[in-house]
This record gives sequence, structure tokens and C-alpha cells, in this order.
Amino acid sequence: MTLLDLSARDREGKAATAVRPVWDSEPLRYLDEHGAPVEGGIRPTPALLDPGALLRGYRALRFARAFDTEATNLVMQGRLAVYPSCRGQEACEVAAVHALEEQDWLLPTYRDSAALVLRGIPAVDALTLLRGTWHCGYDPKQWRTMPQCTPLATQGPHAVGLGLAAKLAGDPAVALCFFGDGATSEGDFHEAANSAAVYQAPVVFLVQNNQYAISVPLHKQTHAISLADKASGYGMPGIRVDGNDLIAMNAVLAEAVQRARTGGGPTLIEAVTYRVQAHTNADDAARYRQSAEVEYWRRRDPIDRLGRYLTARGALDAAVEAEIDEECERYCEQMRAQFAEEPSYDADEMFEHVYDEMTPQLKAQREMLRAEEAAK
Amino acid sequence: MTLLDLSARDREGKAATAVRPVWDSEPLRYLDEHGAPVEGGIRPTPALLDPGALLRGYRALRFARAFDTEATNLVMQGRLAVYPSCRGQEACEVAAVHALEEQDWLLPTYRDSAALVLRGIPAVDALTLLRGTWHCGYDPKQWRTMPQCTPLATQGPHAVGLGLAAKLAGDPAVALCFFGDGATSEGDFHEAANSAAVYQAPVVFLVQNNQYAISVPLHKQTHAISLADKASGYGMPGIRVDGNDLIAMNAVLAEAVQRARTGGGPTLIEAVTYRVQAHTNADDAARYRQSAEVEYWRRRDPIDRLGRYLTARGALDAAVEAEIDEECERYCEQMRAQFAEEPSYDADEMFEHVYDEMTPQLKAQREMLRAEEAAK
Amino acid sequence: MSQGTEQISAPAAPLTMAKAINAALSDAMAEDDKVVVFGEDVGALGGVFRVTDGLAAKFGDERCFDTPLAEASIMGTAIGMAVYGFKPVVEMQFDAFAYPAFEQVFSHLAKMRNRTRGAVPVPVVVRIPYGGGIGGVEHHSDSSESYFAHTPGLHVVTPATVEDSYSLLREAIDSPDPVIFFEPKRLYWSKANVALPARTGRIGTAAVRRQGTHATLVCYGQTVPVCMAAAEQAAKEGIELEVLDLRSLVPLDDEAIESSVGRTGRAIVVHESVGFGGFGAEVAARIAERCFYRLEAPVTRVAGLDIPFPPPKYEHWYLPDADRVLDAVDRAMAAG
Amino acid sequence: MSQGTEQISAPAAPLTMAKAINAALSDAMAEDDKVVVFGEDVGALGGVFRVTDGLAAKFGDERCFDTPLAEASIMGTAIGMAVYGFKPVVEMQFDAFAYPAFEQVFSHLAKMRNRTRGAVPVPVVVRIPYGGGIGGVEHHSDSSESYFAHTPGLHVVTPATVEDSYSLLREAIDSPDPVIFFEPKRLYWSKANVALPARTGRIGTAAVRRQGTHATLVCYGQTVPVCMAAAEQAAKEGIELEVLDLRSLVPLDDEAIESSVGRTGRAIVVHESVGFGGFGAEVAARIAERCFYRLEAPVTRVAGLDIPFPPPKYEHWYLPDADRVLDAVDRAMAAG
Ligand SMILES: Cc1ncc(C[n+]2csc(CCOP(=O)(O)OP(=O)(O)O)c2C)c(N)n1
Ligand SMILES: Cc1ncc(C[n+]2csc(CCOP(=O)(O)OP(=O)(O)O)c2C)c(N)n1
Ligand SMILES: [Mg+2]
Ligand SMILES: [Mg+2]
Repeated sequence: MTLLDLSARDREGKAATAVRPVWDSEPLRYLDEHGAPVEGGIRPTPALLDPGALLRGYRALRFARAFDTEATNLVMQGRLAVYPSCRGQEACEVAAVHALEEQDWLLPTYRDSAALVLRGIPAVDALTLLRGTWHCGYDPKQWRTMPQCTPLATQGPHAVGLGLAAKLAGDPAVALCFFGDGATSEGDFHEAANSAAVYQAPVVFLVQNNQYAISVPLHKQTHAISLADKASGYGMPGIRVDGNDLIAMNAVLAEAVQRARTGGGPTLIEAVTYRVQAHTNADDAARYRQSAEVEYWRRRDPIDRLGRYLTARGALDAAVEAEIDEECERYCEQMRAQFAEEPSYDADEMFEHVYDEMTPQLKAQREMLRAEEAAK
Repeated sequence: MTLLDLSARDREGKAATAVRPVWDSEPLRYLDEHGAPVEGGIRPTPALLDPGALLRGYRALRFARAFDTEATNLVMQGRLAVYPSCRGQEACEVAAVHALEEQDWLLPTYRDSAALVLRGIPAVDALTLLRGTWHCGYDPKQWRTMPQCTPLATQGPHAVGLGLAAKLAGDPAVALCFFGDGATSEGDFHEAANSAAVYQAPVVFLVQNNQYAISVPLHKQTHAISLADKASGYGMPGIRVDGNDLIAMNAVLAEAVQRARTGGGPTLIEAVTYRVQAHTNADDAARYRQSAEVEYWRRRDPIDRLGRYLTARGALDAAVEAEIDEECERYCEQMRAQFAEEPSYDADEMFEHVYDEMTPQLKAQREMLRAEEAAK
Repeated sequence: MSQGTEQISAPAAPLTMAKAINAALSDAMAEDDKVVVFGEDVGALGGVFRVTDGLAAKFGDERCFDTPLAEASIMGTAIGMAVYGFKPVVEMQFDAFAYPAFEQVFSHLAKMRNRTRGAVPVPVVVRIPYGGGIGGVEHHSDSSESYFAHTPGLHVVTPATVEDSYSLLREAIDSPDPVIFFEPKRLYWSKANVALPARTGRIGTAAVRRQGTHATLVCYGQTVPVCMAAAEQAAKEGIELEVLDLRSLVPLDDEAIESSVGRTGRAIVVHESVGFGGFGAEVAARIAERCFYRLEAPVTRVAGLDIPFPPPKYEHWYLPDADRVLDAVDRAMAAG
Repeated sequence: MSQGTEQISAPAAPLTMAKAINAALSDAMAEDDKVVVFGEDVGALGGVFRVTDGLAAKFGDERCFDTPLAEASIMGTAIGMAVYGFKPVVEMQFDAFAYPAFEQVFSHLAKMRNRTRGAVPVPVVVRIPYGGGIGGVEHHSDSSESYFAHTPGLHVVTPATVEDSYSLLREAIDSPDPVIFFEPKRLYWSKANVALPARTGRIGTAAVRRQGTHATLVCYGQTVPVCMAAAEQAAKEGIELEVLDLRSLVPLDDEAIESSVGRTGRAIVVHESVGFGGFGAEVAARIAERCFYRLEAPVTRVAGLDIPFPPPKYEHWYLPDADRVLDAVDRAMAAG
């Protein structure tokens, strides 16, 4: 793969990884905001431009949007406790999931519910955390997907551990870890990135720079122009890519995953995107940003962009769109139905998973609670 | 000052700070290992080459070495609980202290006792921590010098706070913060550097890369070639300098302090040096490094190097050396005398500084202890 | 010192606890320009609970500002600023998000005065919204006061009433020592008719919220209204419970506790954080030791369960409520 | 389960606690190649206390390796590796240097099994050398067990004898749950004649180190030899003290405590960490509640002072010693 201009160097026995500084460059992209290939953009391999593959990507984007929209409806109907929307960031979600194979690990944040369903996790299980019915509703080992992480950047070291474990076990598995832009300010981000590079662990750090950490804009989060600039300090490649351009995202991620899988160590990717919705349904974005800004980014919508590209190439038409519409609607209907019923809760379960074997103290507390319930 | 090739840029309203990547460059230096100006080295201003100033620097180096040697003797005689030597790193200690004015703050680690005495703190007070007679033996506000910090990198955020406070107060004070190479792996280092850059706080981050964190060599601490590479990720200048070259150290620090003082924000400096002694007297360096390596670095001794330069220029001769010898010997004699006496300890003091006002619970505990002592 | 038996939520109340805390910050900032407020989202947004609403607009963004997302750095920056002469009031957005700042708190904030023989006090106030009952997902409902209370050098304070929330915060800002100020987030929207500026007594003093003779309910923060409700119910059955609101965990008002339990002879310690090794253990152990000869029943604790805080749908089982308190009261009354 | 009254330092002792722990690591690594050891300086150096001496040489640097200096990352890496199927045993170099890893411990290590309904256990062992008495400068003598014991999801264990140090570490490594393994650093060089591999009983069981009838000294880790010395002295005056070594703080062996104190009627809880809000409060509160009718004297605590751990020259005043324990015994004997 010669997608990126990685200037190989080897000095003092170090693996050749560092790349040209990215802070003075536009993010890498293939498509311009109107869905046309941009001049001087990246040159993906033919496989990455295969219309069938891209249509699959487009479907996934549409599906992610539909899921996100339905989840947003569900929270408004009180079916979810809270929902952090990924609207506008679907290309990151889709590219990340599509870049991985089954044996690879995904480390999502609270904002990456769409990635969970794209990975195949049933919506009820994926939304368990946000529904408030348990902390994590799927089996992370079955899906090679860690629980969604809320304490910011703390999933970074877990990705290092998973990657290092795979490396030590001799497995060709990769760990792909999501972060927000704000999370890059946390110590855990740094410790994880630095350790991953030292261990040359197969990890991809994917920062969705959606310009905000709740209300705090990027320029209060970093004084650098790009978050990918941090990579050189870790001695790893740092890539700044248009996070609303699925083709570019696919290309960049394919390369990073491949490098990780073949012993080339970690990569830091900054995907430049935008959080179109408020932080969560509980947030009031009008307090800290202008609607004109949101409009600017809506015009750079990842779905429209790829849709226009595919339409121009004859790979997408009204019939296919209708088909996708229907698929999405079916899925959402199913979601609505599933969330219409309240599951039953068993108070006993609170005590069952604290330890492998329940302690005598927990048994006593379970009895207390049972007695209380019986007395009601 | 045009000492360094800072390529100014201003994009998207950001202050112009980022510089060319340093990982592919030799550390900046003025003197080669034999004390001769190196070809293609930095070009310090005349003031920085003033023989009087340099002789003052040489004296300070000699003094630092004498102090460090005496402290090493004291620990062997059981007068100190532990001593982490800065032998070989004296140019960093001296340059840091000389770069500061009275109103500036210094943030030392456990290894920077020499910097404390260079700043004027009496040896008994400076060594209180390592003697075990109290945690910090000097008044940090009087000396504008924080207590020596042991939890690695945790002093970084304090430097940000001091710098930010000075900035908000409109004072032209700067905070200079020492770190070891190992400490750069800690989350607190990252959070401090990033925050300082965002606040454009007047802070100088001075990393003494002495190649080891106890037994762990640099290549297990970072996969980058230079620790200064981290700077670009923070959007601040990063400088890699020969930490055993006092002239280069002075030049680099003068510029960084000046930049901070005049609103130009923080700088990250990596001073490449070497820990000639074991981590502390309690450590056994033979377990993890070869003596040939130590020899290599002994030939790059910061004192010899400057000494030869000054001798060649006629600024230093045997008479001056003898004078310095005598000064140092007098100081060390005084130290020996001061440490020969055990001070008396007052158990009450343990309770006096926990809070401004002693809590009833602490008063009761003080009484208990008094009663115990009385019963003895 | 005591506030007597003020109603916790007065019916026609104009002031919420969130607003009272906001007023305390605003008044302190107006009085002393060394008081600065910073943290995540405290500026334009006014904090996720709107507690810092309007402060940036009123005092400018040098007095109230957003930080990068880095709690250790927020805490350490506050320490540095306090050393320089400022009085930082920092916000940790939620209880569990103060954990990354623990090293700064334990190794520096709590110890700086002592390390320097009193030369360097660090008057930092750390505001931490804490506790459950708001349907928060994991990491948003922890009660971490026990960690801090076990760490010498810190004051640990938590209001339960609107008036106290104002007053204790002002006291905290006035204090020359670091104060961990726990804000019971479930009570942010509780209301009371309060005339500001109110001062309800120094840090270190407890308040009897309701007088009683049969048993003492020792509580703080979120469990104070729970105990008040329990006491009201018990009163209907002729049991008069005294409700003692600690207000301050460190320093602890041993005298108030001893005087109350000495009279009633029975004590139930009620808090929301995990019971095992929790702050209630300290209170219970002290009572059991100091009131040994006056106790007519074992001191019992009603606390959070010894489990990670459960998901929203389960939290009603976790949270100590009036019924659970009354069960403990029944056991205490049956004894001795 | 109990180890009876084994001598804590046998006179002609060939094995130190440090060596026994080393042997436990080595044996566990030999038996199960999923066991990996990592941390700061644990490789070539063998750890600052030489506890991991020789492991890298014996098992290679994929099984025992130095990490970058980053405790949160060490902890988080261990979690990730455990999820993948390894059994990481990590070292925090000193007690206070575990603080930066607290968020990883509290928010993930302790909760992962529960968050995932049991699907993802994280069998990580965290070794923490703790406590004072070795003349360490600040931050090198903390006792942080109370923070961990208050955090559901963790087992908290600390050996006091050479045999237990081997056995409990093997149990910890075998455990499917995360175990915080506190190593009493002052006892690293204590010696005993021990035949390895020794197994002294499951995590969660206490051991009577000395039988007695007049009062029970409840202790763990570094205070066990202190209590043994106190008991020996008391015996000379005809007072027979029972010494109960908890071995495991979580789970706590309530039965053993109750059975002993139920018999003796008097309890003194002895530990080195700060007393206020410390683990001893939990033990004392439980005893006072559960043995209420059998107690002849108030349960007292002998613990570290409520101050930051003092400088080396002062630590003898801080550390609970046999005299301080005996003072408490005297008070207990005088009562009731
Ligand atoms: C350690 C920690 N501190 C604070 C928070 C509260 N918090 C939740 S989301 C958020 C903003 C995160 O911003 P970013 O990393 O950019 O991710 P985004 O929400 O934009 O996807 C904050 C401050 C948290 N979850 N964890
Ligand atoms: C948070 C923390 N972790 C671990 C330690 C133990 N420790 C003390 S010094 C040291 C090595 C530090 O290396 P470096 O930062 O390079 O500084 P140097 O000692 O070489 O000056 C370690 C691991 C500590 N003091 N603080
Ligand atoms: Mg964001
Ligand atoms: Mg070093």
C-alpha cells in the first residue's frame, strides 16, 4: 500500500514509523464536499473504490443514521435514559467496523452505539447501557467489543492490553480504540499511546474530532492545529483524515489496521468530523455554538457525499435508495417494538456478578432485599 | 534572539509556535566533547559567551559537583536517609537556576537538590527531605521553589497553575519545571504540557533525559527518537539540547524563559544528559548497565568540557581552579559540620500542620502521644 | 450553630440548591477577586448542572473558565494557583470523574501544608456533584466521600439543605485549608425560602434537623431528607427520632453525635455510599466506643449496598429509603 | 484453614518473605504460561525490592517485562490482557504510586465483571508494597488498603507470615477476580522455615496466630508481629491475648472475628493506616454491632495517626507498637 507518503527512516535501530508533520496539511480526503474526487487527494487502491464495496458502505451509513435517529426518538419517548448521538459521524463508525475482522477488538465510547449495531450486536443489547437496564448488554468476548467506555480515555490502556496480549499470543488480532477529541487531553490517552508505541502493540487509535467536548471547542482542548501531531511524540504515524469521507476513512484505516496486524505497531488517526446534535439529549448546544456552524457541517454530511459520488457513477439510484429506506424502516420498527416492552428486573442480579463467588456479606444483603420486597 | 530556527506560522488564529520536528536532528550544542566550539552548532549571543558569565557558570558547576559529592558522602555515613545524585547533570541544574529571576518559580524533583542550593537555599534545609527530618525544609514561598516532588510528573500541573496565576495576575513571572525522561510517560506530564499550551501559560518544561528511569532505559520509555518531539503535539516549541553543554543549555533556556515571560507561552526542552551514579545510593546499577556506557558519558562531562573551553580562552587557570577548590571545600566542611549534629524532633509538630486549626481529633491524638512519651 | 429544624423543601420555595450554590460562588467572586472558578464546561455552558451559570458572563473568562479535559491537571493547576495566592474553586463534573485527580489530591492537595511546615497552605475548594437517584448511567452516581475522609489534610463537607449549600460553600471558600465539597446532586432541584447571604455555622459543626428522644439518625447529604421522611413516619407511630445532619465529615462533630446518642441511646447511621469500609463505619465505630455505656441497642448502619452502583432501573433497590431506615429503627427499638 | 500459632520469625530461617513471594510468582509462571509479570523495574533489576528477581531471566522478557513509567497504563494494560485471557500480575512500585492508577482500578478493574453480567472477569493481581517502618521518605510509606477495601469488586489481601505470602499470592493468582495484594514491606526481610509450595487456606479466611481468652487483637499485615509481641508481653502479666490475623480484608472473615470476640468479650483492632475512616472502623463497627451483647468493653482501635505519614525520623511515633497496643488492652481490661 502506498496510500500515504510515509517517509521511512531508521536510526539507532528504531522501527521506521514517524511521518511528515501533519499539522500544516489539510486532512486527507478523496471526496470533496459535493461528492466529487478532490484534486490532489489520496489515491486509494482499486479495491477501495469497488462500487459493490462502496455501496455496502453507503448502506451501512444509511443504516447507522437510521439507528441513530431511532435511538434519538426512543430517548425522547423516555425509552432510553440518555442518548449521545453520532449523527454526522457515521463515516467514522462505519469505516472503523468495516476495517476490522472478526478476531479484532473494538473499543467503543458512549457515542459509538452505531458501531455496536454495525458490528452485529442486537440493538436492545447495544442500547442496554443507555436504556439503563444494565451497564453492558452484550457479551464483549462474543463480539470482540469492549463495553462502551464512559470515563474518558480509560479504554486506551485496555486497547494496549488487548493488542499486547494478541501480540504475545501470536494472534493476528488488532485492537481499534475510539476516542473523542476532548479525551486526547486526558493522561490515559497519552499513557496508552506511548505504551502502545513502546510495545509496538497492534493498536489503532481513532480520534473522532467532532470539534466539541460537550460545550468545549477544540481550541480550548489543544493549542496544536491537529490532534494527529501528537503521534510524532510517540514515534508512531499520525494521520489527519476527513472523517466525513468514507472512502478516505476506509483507506486510512485499512492501512493502519494492516500495519498493526503485520507487526508495524500502532497508528494515531484523527478523523475530522462534527457532532451535529447536542452532546446528548440532555444538553443545550445553543448555549455554546451558532447554528450557522452546524449548517456549515450539515453541508459536509458523510452520507450525502458518498451518495452523490455513487449516484454519479451509476451505482446508486432511486430504486436502491428505496430498498435501503425500507430495510432501515424495518429495522427501526423492530427496535420500536423491542423497546416498547419494559423488561423485568431481578434485584438478585445486582449481587451476582460482583465476584465469581458471592461473599457472605453480599448474600446477607441479598436476603435483606428479598425480605424487603416480600414485605411490600 | 534568533538562536533557533523557529518557523513562525499563523493559521486559524493560532499563535505561531510549532517548529520543525527535532527527532531527526542532533541535540543543539555549542561545545563538542573536547570543549571546542562545534561546527554548525548554535550561535549564542555575545552576552551568553561573556567570559565572566561563563566563569560564574563554571564555578556553579564545580559547586554543584562538590555539593553532590558531599551529599553522597553523607548518605554513606548514614547522615541522609537516601540520596539521588545529579552527578553528570550539573549543567542542567546550573542553567535552570541561572535562567531564572527572583520572582520566577522553580519546580524541582528529588534529583535536583543541587538546584536548590544553587538557588540559595541552605544545604541543611535543602536536604531536609533526604535527611528524613521533615518533608520539605525550606519555605517554598520565600525561595519561589516548590518542595522537591517525588510522585513523578505531578509537579507539572503545579507549574501550570503557578504560570497561569502569574499570567492572570499580570506578573512577569515564569515557572520552570524539571522532569526526568521516565516521567514523560506519565499522564500528568501530558496533561500539564497540553494545558500549559492551551492557557499559553509562562512555563518551561525542562526534561533531563539522563537515559534511565531507575533501571529502565529510554528506549523502553518512548518509541520516538526524541522526547522533544512531544512538543509539536501540544503546539509548542520543542528543543533537544545537549544537557552537558552549559553554553547551549544557557542559550536554550534563556530563549524559552524569555518567550514565556513575554507572553509566548510554554516550551518543552529535552536536555540530553546522563545519570552517572546509580539511581540512588540504594540502587545497584551494575544489574542493568555496562560500565563502558558510563565511561562513554564520563568523557562528556559537563564540567571538564566547559573547563577546557575556558582554559583555552585564558579565562580559567590553575589559580582560579585552586580558589574554586577552596571555596567548595569550605562549603563542604560546613555541610559536614551541620550534618554531624542530629537535630531534636518534636512529636507535637506532626499534628501542627495538618490543618490551619488543629481538629479536636488531632488534639486528642497529640495528648495520647504526650502521655506515652511521659510514661517512658 | 444549629439550624434547628428548618424544612428541607419548603412548599413555595423560590431558591433551588443549584441556584444557592451559584449564588455562593457569585458572591464569593464579587467579594474577593482571587476567587476563580474552573473546570470542564463551567464557562459558556454554565456546567452540566448549570451551577456555574452566568459566572463567566459576569466575571469574565479569566475568573471562570473551561479547562482541557484533564482532571489531574485541573487539580494540579488549582494547587499551583493556590500556592501563588489565588483561591481556586474547581468542579469535577461527576463523582467518578474525580478519580483521575486522586493522586493530586492524596499526594499534594492534602499534604502540601504539612509537607511545608505550614508555609504553603492550599485553599482549594473541590466541588463534586455526587450520589445517585437521578437515573444516571454507570460512573454518574458514585459516592466517593469515604476515600477523601480517610485522607488527612482535607476537609470534607456536604450540605443537605439549600441554606447550608450556600453557607458551607462560602465557609469552604473562606477556609485556609483544602475542602472537598460534595454536592448532593439529587437535591440540586430541592427548594427552600432562604434569605441570602446565609451563614449557618462553621465547618466542623453538625446540625440537629429534628429533635427526638428514642433514637438518633446520623446522616448527611442525600440521606438527610430520607431520614426526615423516616422520622415523620415514625412519629406517626409514636417513635420520636432525632435527625442529626453531620454537614461536615472532616472535621467530625463528635460532640454533637455524642450528645445526641448519649440522650437517645440508639443510633442508626445512614449514608448512600457503599457501606463496607464506608464513612458510616467510622461514625458507627466512634459511637460504639464513646457511648458504649449509654447504648441500648447496637449501632446499625443503613448504607448503599456493597456493589458497584447499579444501573438506573435498579437504583431504587440500592438507595437507602425511609422504609429501610425504619426497619433499622425497628430493630434498634426491639433491642435492649 | 488456620495456621495455628506458627512463629512469625523463626530463628534459623532460610526464607525471607521477599523470596517466598518471588517463589510464588515463579511457581505460578511455571505452571501457567498465561501468568505474566510486569511493572516498573521488574525486569533486569528484579524490582526495587528484588521481589521479581530472576523472573525475566528464567521466563523471558515476554513473561516478565518493564513498562513505561505510567501506572494508569500499567493497570489498564493488565485489564486488557486479562480480558484477552492472560493472568497479569502487576507491581505498583510503592503504595503512593498506585494512586495514579485509581481510576482504572475503581472504574474498570473492580467493575468489569459486574458491568458485563459476569461475561468478562478480570483476574488481575496488583502487588503493592505498603506501609512504613523502613525509613522511607514521603510517599513511600502509605497504607492505602482502606481505599480498595471500600471498592466492591476487589479482593484485598495481605499476608503477615512468610508462608502466607507464598500461599495467598498463589491463591490470588488462581482467583478469577481481581486481587489487590498488599505486601507489608517492613516484613520483606522477615524469615521463616517454610516448605514450599505451601497452601494455608483460601482468600477470605482469617487465622488465629495465638490463642487467648482475655481479649482479641484483630490485625493484618505489618501489625501482626506487633500484636504477637504485645501478646507475649501481656502473657507475662497473666493476660492471654488472642491474635487474629485477618489475611483477607475483602472478603472479611466475619465468622472468625465473631467467634473469637464472642469468646473473649474484648476487641482491639490494630492497623497501621490512618485510623480515621480506615479499615479498622469497619472491623470495629461490625464487632460492636454483631457482638453487642457479648462485649465487656468498648471495641477500641489502635491505628496510624490521622496525619500524613511522617518523615523517617518521626515514624516511630506514628507506627502502632506493642506498647500502644498494650495501653489499649489495659483500657479494655479495666472496663466492664
Ligand atoms: C474522566 C472523565 N471526565 C469527565 C467526563 C464527563 N464527560 C462525558 S463526555 C465529555 C466530553 C467528551 O468529549 P470528547 O472526548 O470530544 O467526546 P465526544 O463526546 O465529543 O464524542 C465529558 C467531559 C467523563 N465521562 N470522564
Ligand atoms: C508516580 C510514581 N511512580 C513511581 C515512582 C518511583 N520512582 C521514583 S524515581 C523513578 C524513576 C524516575 O525516572 P526519571 O523520570 O527518568 O527521573 P530520574 O530519576 O532519572 O531523574 C521511579 C520509577 C514515583 N516516584 N512516582
Ligand atoms: Mg468531541
Ligand atoms: Mg531519568
